[in-house]
Amino acid sequence: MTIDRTEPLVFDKGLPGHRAVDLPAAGVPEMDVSELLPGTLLRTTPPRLPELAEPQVVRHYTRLSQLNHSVDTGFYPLGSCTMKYNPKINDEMAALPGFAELHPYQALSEVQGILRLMYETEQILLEITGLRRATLQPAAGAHGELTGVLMIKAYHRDHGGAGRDTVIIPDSAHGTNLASAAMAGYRVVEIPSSQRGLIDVEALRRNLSDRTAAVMMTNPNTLGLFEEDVLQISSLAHEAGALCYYDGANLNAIMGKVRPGDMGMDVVHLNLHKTFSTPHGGGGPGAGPVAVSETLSPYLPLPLIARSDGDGAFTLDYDRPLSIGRVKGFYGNVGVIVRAYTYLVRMGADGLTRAAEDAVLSANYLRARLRDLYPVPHEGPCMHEFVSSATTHLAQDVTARDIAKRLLDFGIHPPTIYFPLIVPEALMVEPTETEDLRALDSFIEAMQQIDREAREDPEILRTAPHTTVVGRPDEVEASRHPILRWRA
Amino acid sequence: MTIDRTEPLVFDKGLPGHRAVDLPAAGVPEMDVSELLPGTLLRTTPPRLPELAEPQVVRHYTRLSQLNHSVDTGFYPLGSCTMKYNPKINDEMAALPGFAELHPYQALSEVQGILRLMYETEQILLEITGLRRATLQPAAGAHGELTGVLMIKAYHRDHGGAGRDTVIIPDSAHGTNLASAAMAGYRVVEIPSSQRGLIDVEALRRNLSDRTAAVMMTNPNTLGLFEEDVLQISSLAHEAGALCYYDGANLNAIMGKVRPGDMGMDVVHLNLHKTFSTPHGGGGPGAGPVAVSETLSPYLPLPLIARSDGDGAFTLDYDRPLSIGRVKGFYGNVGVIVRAYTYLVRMGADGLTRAAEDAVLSANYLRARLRDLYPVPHEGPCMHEFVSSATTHLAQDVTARDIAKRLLDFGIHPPTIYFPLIVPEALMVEPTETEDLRALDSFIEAMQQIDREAREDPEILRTAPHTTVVGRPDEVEASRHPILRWRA
Amino acid sequence: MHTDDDRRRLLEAVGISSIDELFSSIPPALRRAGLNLPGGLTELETRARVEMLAAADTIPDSSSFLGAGCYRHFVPAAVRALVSRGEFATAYTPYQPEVSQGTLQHIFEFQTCVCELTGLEVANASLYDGPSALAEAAFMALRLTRREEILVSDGLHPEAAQVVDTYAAGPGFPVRRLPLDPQTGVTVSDPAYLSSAIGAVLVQQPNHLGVVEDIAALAEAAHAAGALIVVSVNPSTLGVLEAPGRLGADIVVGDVQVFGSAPSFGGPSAGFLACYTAHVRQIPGRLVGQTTDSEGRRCYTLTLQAREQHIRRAKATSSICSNQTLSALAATIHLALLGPAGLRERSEICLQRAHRLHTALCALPGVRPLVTGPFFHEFALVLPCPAAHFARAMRECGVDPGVPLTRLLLGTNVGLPGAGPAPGDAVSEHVLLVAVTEVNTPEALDRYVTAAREILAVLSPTEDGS
Amino acid sequence: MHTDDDRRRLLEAVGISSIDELFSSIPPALRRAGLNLPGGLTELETRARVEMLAAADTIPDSSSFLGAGCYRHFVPAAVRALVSRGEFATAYTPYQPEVSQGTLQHIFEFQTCVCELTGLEVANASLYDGPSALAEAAFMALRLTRREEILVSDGLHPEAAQVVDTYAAGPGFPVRRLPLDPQTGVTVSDPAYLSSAIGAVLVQQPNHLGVVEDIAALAEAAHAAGALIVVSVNPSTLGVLEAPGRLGADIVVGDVQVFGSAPSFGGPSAGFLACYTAHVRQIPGRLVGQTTDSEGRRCYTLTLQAREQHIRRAKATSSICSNQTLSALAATIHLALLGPAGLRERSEICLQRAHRLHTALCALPGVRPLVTGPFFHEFALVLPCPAAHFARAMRECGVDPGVPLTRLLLGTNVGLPGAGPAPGDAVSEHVLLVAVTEVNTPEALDRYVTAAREILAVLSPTEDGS
Ligand SMILES: Cc1ncc(COP(=O)(O)O)c(C=O)c1O
Ligand SMILES: Cc1ncc(COP(=O)(O)O)c(C=O)c1O
Repeated sequence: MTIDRTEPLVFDKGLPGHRAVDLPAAGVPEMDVSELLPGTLLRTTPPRLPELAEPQVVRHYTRLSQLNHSVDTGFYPLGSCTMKYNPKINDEMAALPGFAELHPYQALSEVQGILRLMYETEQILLEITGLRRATLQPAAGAHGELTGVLMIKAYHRDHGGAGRDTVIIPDSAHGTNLASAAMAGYRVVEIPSSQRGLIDVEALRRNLSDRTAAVMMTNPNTLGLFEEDVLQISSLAHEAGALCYYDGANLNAIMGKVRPGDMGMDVVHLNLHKTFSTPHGGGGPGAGPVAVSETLSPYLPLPLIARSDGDGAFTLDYDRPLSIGRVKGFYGNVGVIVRAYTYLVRMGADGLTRAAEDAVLSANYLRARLRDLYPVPHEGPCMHEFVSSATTHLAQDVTARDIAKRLLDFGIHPPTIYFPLIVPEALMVEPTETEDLRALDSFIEAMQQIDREAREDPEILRTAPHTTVVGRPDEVEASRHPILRWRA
Repeated sequence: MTIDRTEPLVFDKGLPGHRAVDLPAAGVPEMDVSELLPGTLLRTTPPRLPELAEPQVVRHYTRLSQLNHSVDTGFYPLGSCTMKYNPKINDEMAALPGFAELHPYQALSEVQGILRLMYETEQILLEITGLRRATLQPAAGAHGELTGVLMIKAYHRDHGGAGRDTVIIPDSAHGTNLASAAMAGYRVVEIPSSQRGLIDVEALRRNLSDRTAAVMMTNPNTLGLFEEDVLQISSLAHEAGALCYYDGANLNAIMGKVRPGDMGMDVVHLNLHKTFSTPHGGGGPGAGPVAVSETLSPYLPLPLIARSDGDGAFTLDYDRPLSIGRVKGFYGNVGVIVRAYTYLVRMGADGLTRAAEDAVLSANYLRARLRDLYPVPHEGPCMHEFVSSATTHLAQDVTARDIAKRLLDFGIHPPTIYFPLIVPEALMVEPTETEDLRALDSFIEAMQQIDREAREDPEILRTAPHTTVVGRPDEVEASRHPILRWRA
Repeated sequence: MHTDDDRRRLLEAVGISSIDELFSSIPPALRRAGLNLPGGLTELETRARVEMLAAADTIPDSSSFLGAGCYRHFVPAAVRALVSRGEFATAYTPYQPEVSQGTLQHIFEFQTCVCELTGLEVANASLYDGPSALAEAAFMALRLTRREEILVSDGLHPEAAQVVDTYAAGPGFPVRRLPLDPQTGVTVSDPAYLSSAIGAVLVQQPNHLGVVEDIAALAEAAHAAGALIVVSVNPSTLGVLEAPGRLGADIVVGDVQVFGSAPSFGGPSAGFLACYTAHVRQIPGRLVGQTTDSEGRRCYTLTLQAREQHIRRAKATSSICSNQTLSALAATIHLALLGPAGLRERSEICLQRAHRLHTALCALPGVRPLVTGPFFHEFALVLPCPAAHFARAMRECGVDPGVPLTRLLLGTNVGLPGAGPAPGDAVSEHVLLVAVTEVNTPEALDRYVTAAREILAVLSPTEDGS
Repeated sequence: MHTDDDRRRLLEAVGISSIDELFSSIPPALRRAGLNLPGGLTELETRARVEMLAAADTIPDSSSFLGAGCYRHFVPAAVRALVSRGEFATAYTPYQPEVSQGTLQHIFEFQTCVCELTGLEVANASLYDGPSALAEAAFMALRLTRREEILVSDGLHPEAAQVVDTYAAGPGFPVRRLPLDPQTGVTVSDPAYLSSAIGAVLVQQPNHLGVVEDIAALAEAAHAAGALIVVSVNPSTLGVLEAPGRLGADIVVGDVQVFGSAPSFGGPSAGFLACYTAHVRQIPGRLVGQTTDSEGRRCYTLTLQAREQHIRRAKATSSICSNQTLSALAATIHLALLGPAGLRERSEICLQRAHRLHTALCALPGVRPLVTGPFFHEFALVLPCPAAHFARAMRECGVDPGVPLTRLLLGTNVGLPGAGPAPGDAVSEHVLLVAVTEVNTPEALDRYVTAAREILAVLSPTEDGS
């Protein structure tokens, strides 16, 4: 007996006149709104917002929540996303009224605690990255990229590089790298990866010129491989007058092992929501702090958090004439930063290093146990993730997508599929260090069973998933006739 | 494709050596434990507690939670239980460190806030019940009953009634009434209900004697009917030298409409977890305050919260020589009381009255719309709940249990079944005031469909539920060969 | 609640025209036109009002050394995050097992944890709290032994002893007292106290003076006299102390406040009760059992309900219905987070710090231990001045030094070891109970000692009452 | 993380003997032996450390009148209870719709709420915040008009204007300024500013001085010049103010911090962007669409992804990937709790109280409104003394009276209406921005006025700089 477990839209659950929030009277002598505001500015038809009492709202969103897979309910080996567990203490700390209730324009003397927290977060991130100065302002990784590239642009403008109009990016890169460079007004040149899955140093050399503003790279790259030639790459770029941008999305692999600053990187963004255990929220909020070398620090966004020499008080430094300005209101996603800080001080030096080690160990374990069934096109060892190719299953007319959908029936979130673009039928697996051996082994068993099914009963894969609330939404229809909002 | 959505036991999910809680070092010069405690007292084998890290614990209990029906996920018309919605603000207030962190033996000067809250809660409950003095100490309704009956016993001891060894209780009563009286050392006499479903006054009169210590009653009673003869009943009892106990579990029906004190009741317990919106917690904690008339107030448990005449400070009064003593450590389930207080001040006079009205209105609505299909053996109007009898469906070999199980497939919690005992195939429905018209109508539709199914396809009912994580656990086996704990 | 429009629709369907008609069965003389209470508040105003009350309280910190039956332990954030989930908090008693597996399974896990901790075979789903569990256990032991008298150790927390007295007064079970050895503070195991009428011997581990009892000796004495022994144990100690079940205890009770419940001015938490399988049909309260469903899947259900009030009514083993499930869940989760190693480690921190503080305080002039028996993480000191005075002065220095024994004795007739019932006597006025847990940092211990030294220097010369 | 035992098992399966081998692809010269950071802390210690920092901050109360782009509104407890559910918080972007219907549906509901509020046809799933949404909207308008210049009103929040400047500096889009009328504080709608190069006109409603703009007039002027108009609106006002979409706005952006996000020192919250269906393929960021699944059930999925970076890469409409989903959820829930009536009522309380306070303050000697245009719940006053001095003195009386305009101007080159770019000029030093919401009780307004009267009596004679 199948039953429809979907939930109606909140708009369809209301009853006219119902509401959940009761508000006090204004409590002052009231004037007619039309005396306070010109009639032409007043709203004619009220917005059709939902009309429900609190019990119905709570029930609706509680039920909706149950329709999600999440780290709190199951394994989530989504490559490139570092879906590690988010400790509950982080959320409690972010909710402390001494942080959550602070207004961004309170007098600095009233916000010394949060400023110190932000300052210390920066210091820790600088040690981890091996760079000199940081901003916490960007709201996500891609926002950090844009910030970084804008700084590179400002730097070249001031150093006779106005003609540098190109950014070189490997073809294995995440889409945000290219999009961020383009948004900052750069032409993007993609260079192909080598057979080994690494940046092709010769191709890089060929493309570097006095038009090159920067080389953007991810290390370990999106194949989960460490770019062994990184020092040569950064030297080549610098020799050509270009700067090096480091996409820190994969930092989880290398904490305590190697630092982007030491690799010759000039600017790095971090994803606090990946490496530093802040929840992804179904797609944010995250935070994308940017750390830079001495060269780029004058260009960091305004304001920076500084510490007075005299009384040690924390201040906001706006006196930075070369700054690119701002990329966001106020000072960043502070609630996210509090969570990351909590994680950082709790983990400490050893904890962070151990996290990297275990993340890499678990990835190599899965890779070793699965590679016979799901070949890994590039040599190992991998770092925190690896990319298999499901091309062998194409013979049974089974795609990476089918495998992914079938995994849903096991209560496991599939790996990232079809990314990086350079691996056909890619399955990108990142277990993270917070999954225990049982979780890893269950995943292996599921993948083994799926491989068997591909050979014995491929239809079960092509029609998967079979146990979810809905199955294979019609995406073609969705984009051909977009319905992007409820209508009465 | 069916899949097993059950969750393994936490004990079966562990891995040796894993743990979630890290603790600081003692930080003092440490001595060998065997120097501090005699060797014979030391543990030989450690308890086999689960061994998991935090992510695995969180995942386990998050998944378990999803296996529950709850007010936050669906309609819960469980008669006699008043499964009303529990506003989220209540929980936030109970979690305030100014309440949650308080130790019960702090100096009274440090706990004036919570004492005032408890004092004011008592005052409000006294206004609602029409009685004179209250204790918040009992932890649940049945605990309140025991407390009340012990006070009755002490009263009679002091007033020449040591020979009164009997408590009279109607046969419609909740089991706790009889059990509490018995626990306090009383003999219980059950009297039958009248045709109308009310206390049979003649039967009561016949049973009252100088051996009667008390009459216990619930009003509205468990059939959802108001005991119209209540004044006569209390007079008869009092004339016979007995006291009147009022089970306040059904108070939700009458707030602002009528008061137990005015009905002649000497002692009343309330279920804060029913009427006053504190969450049931899967079976507690609740709270069962007891309010009494002047006659019984000297017997209330120790200590009482009092207010000094002088400075208005709140104190704990232990100087009550006639007190029955204590029924619980400290002062009651304070965290529950904070929630109820929050509810009480938020609802205020009008809100509470309106809650009673809407609870009764909704029950009558369901009764009116369903009685053709599910006959209600007793005349109306009902109060906050009503009892149908599913005997008509027995012809199709469909029982109240089958109907209940089938309701689960609709995402609705069934009514209370087979209670009160005096109605065969009882279905006891209590919608509460927090369910809106949509919820009521969905219930009606489900019940109508079930009635159709009973006639057209009764097998679907007899084998229900069909969509739950498990179906019809084997209870006979469970009690024949009890397995009450996990074993490795 | 309904809007006025909805009300009209409902009234129409019912076939009446006013709300008042719904209440027509209430005799007119009794009917009231509302409540004499203030009007309602908005959520915003409610919050302001309740927060104002909370702000009037003083929140204890790492310098608070209060215990005496309620202990401030560190509770991991995960406990709160999980226990507050609506599906746990807003469910009822799991009467419909198909949609209550969450609650049923966590209770089953709780029962297992209690068995593992206590060394016994069966445990129930929870009782109201430790003291009421003790009273229920006493009744259970009397049913099992078919005797009528209860013998309670003077080492019971005075409030727990009071609860036993109150419960026993109902059926009129006589309650006798078993004294503590005045020297050691350990309950005497003298057979002279064990008449053949005694069915239940009640003892607390550690006792209310913090002293670790010799359960084996007491059990032997009780069993020799044909009585059952009930041990009320602080389960927090059971990572280090031997399981009472392995020392001869017949029934073990206690309170799981120490696992995951905020102190919350004393409640809610949950009581537990464990015993041997042979006695399972006399257990009060709910039990969850494992079984299989119609398709053979392992699942859980309430079981052996024939003991309970809703089936057995006046013959039930107890009147308890709602218990303390959510607090039991907090305990289960906290224990799952601690694991055996964490539990042991936590006990050892408490133990080490308590002994350290004890040594330092006993070295202060005029301070001596009340008794010499071994203690766990709580101890009783005799001060050279009234404990309440000392505590008041210490609080002004930011240290809440412990519970003056007199506070526990309020309204009781329990006295000091060997001294008999004497709540107002001179010695007890000078006794302070000091509890130490992992939240009391080493720095807080130092602050305690420093402040105590200064304060005693001032208080004792003039107010020394010993 | 793994135990040492587990590590050994894993290493064995990998076929290596040490963790170091895993990192062998890192050039030895780069390899490091750990981090130069303190050791880890336990959860207990972490909590103590972080709480110590929180305790160093001052928590605003009902006497705080700070606004200027971040508003303290009352957030019902249900918002926090729901948003914190692990299934929402710990999910990733809903790339697998079958197991992400929770997230997809609440985004779809968010998109609908934004359309309803703004009066436009499509809205995206969220952007980083209001200011970055404004910059994205400007870029979008330039793509749609194929023009290169942006005209920004001086009524934009100075930080928002800065974000636009920063974004525009990348591709080198010229940014021109549209002044405010010095008398009224309303943005001038003078066609002289609208050259044919201008593709986007950016205006804020209400503007950063609190003044309500004449959107219709600005839209008309923009459209006449072939430009699109982007309105950055405080959505909290849209229960009372006309939907910008109905006044001619082409793109409407803003920040939903006012619905359900704690101020949290300025973040996180979520930006939104709404426009006409005709422009949907130029929208930045994610979109959720409704569709049906293989069995015909209504469901939701990410759609029109060909605009996005993971498909279109360098040609995407924006580089945004992670957005601010959870903050958007908070807004959706808060709006569902408010409903249309609650939203309107909240606006009216703010409006009434703000006007009341404005009247009372302008009656104080030496205080005058900076501009005369109509305002909503925030207004700019010229004080007889520097606003920063006044604010400091007021805070000592327990009232945080508003944001000195100079604080907003830090690091900017935006000035006062009509006065051009002059962050350091004498008048702006005297300007205070005062915001009033439903959390500022009538009593707090009274306290404000009383304190201000006293303080101005002291401050103005000596420090009057006007
Ligand atoms: C390699 C890489 N770079 C950049 C990003 C973009 O980060 P964000 O989503 O925080 O903007 C991601 C996110 O998936 C990524 O995996
Ligand atoms: C009528 C009645 N009386 C007493 C009780 C017992 O209350 P509690 O479960 O709080 O002990 C109940 C609970 O179901 C009840 O319905």
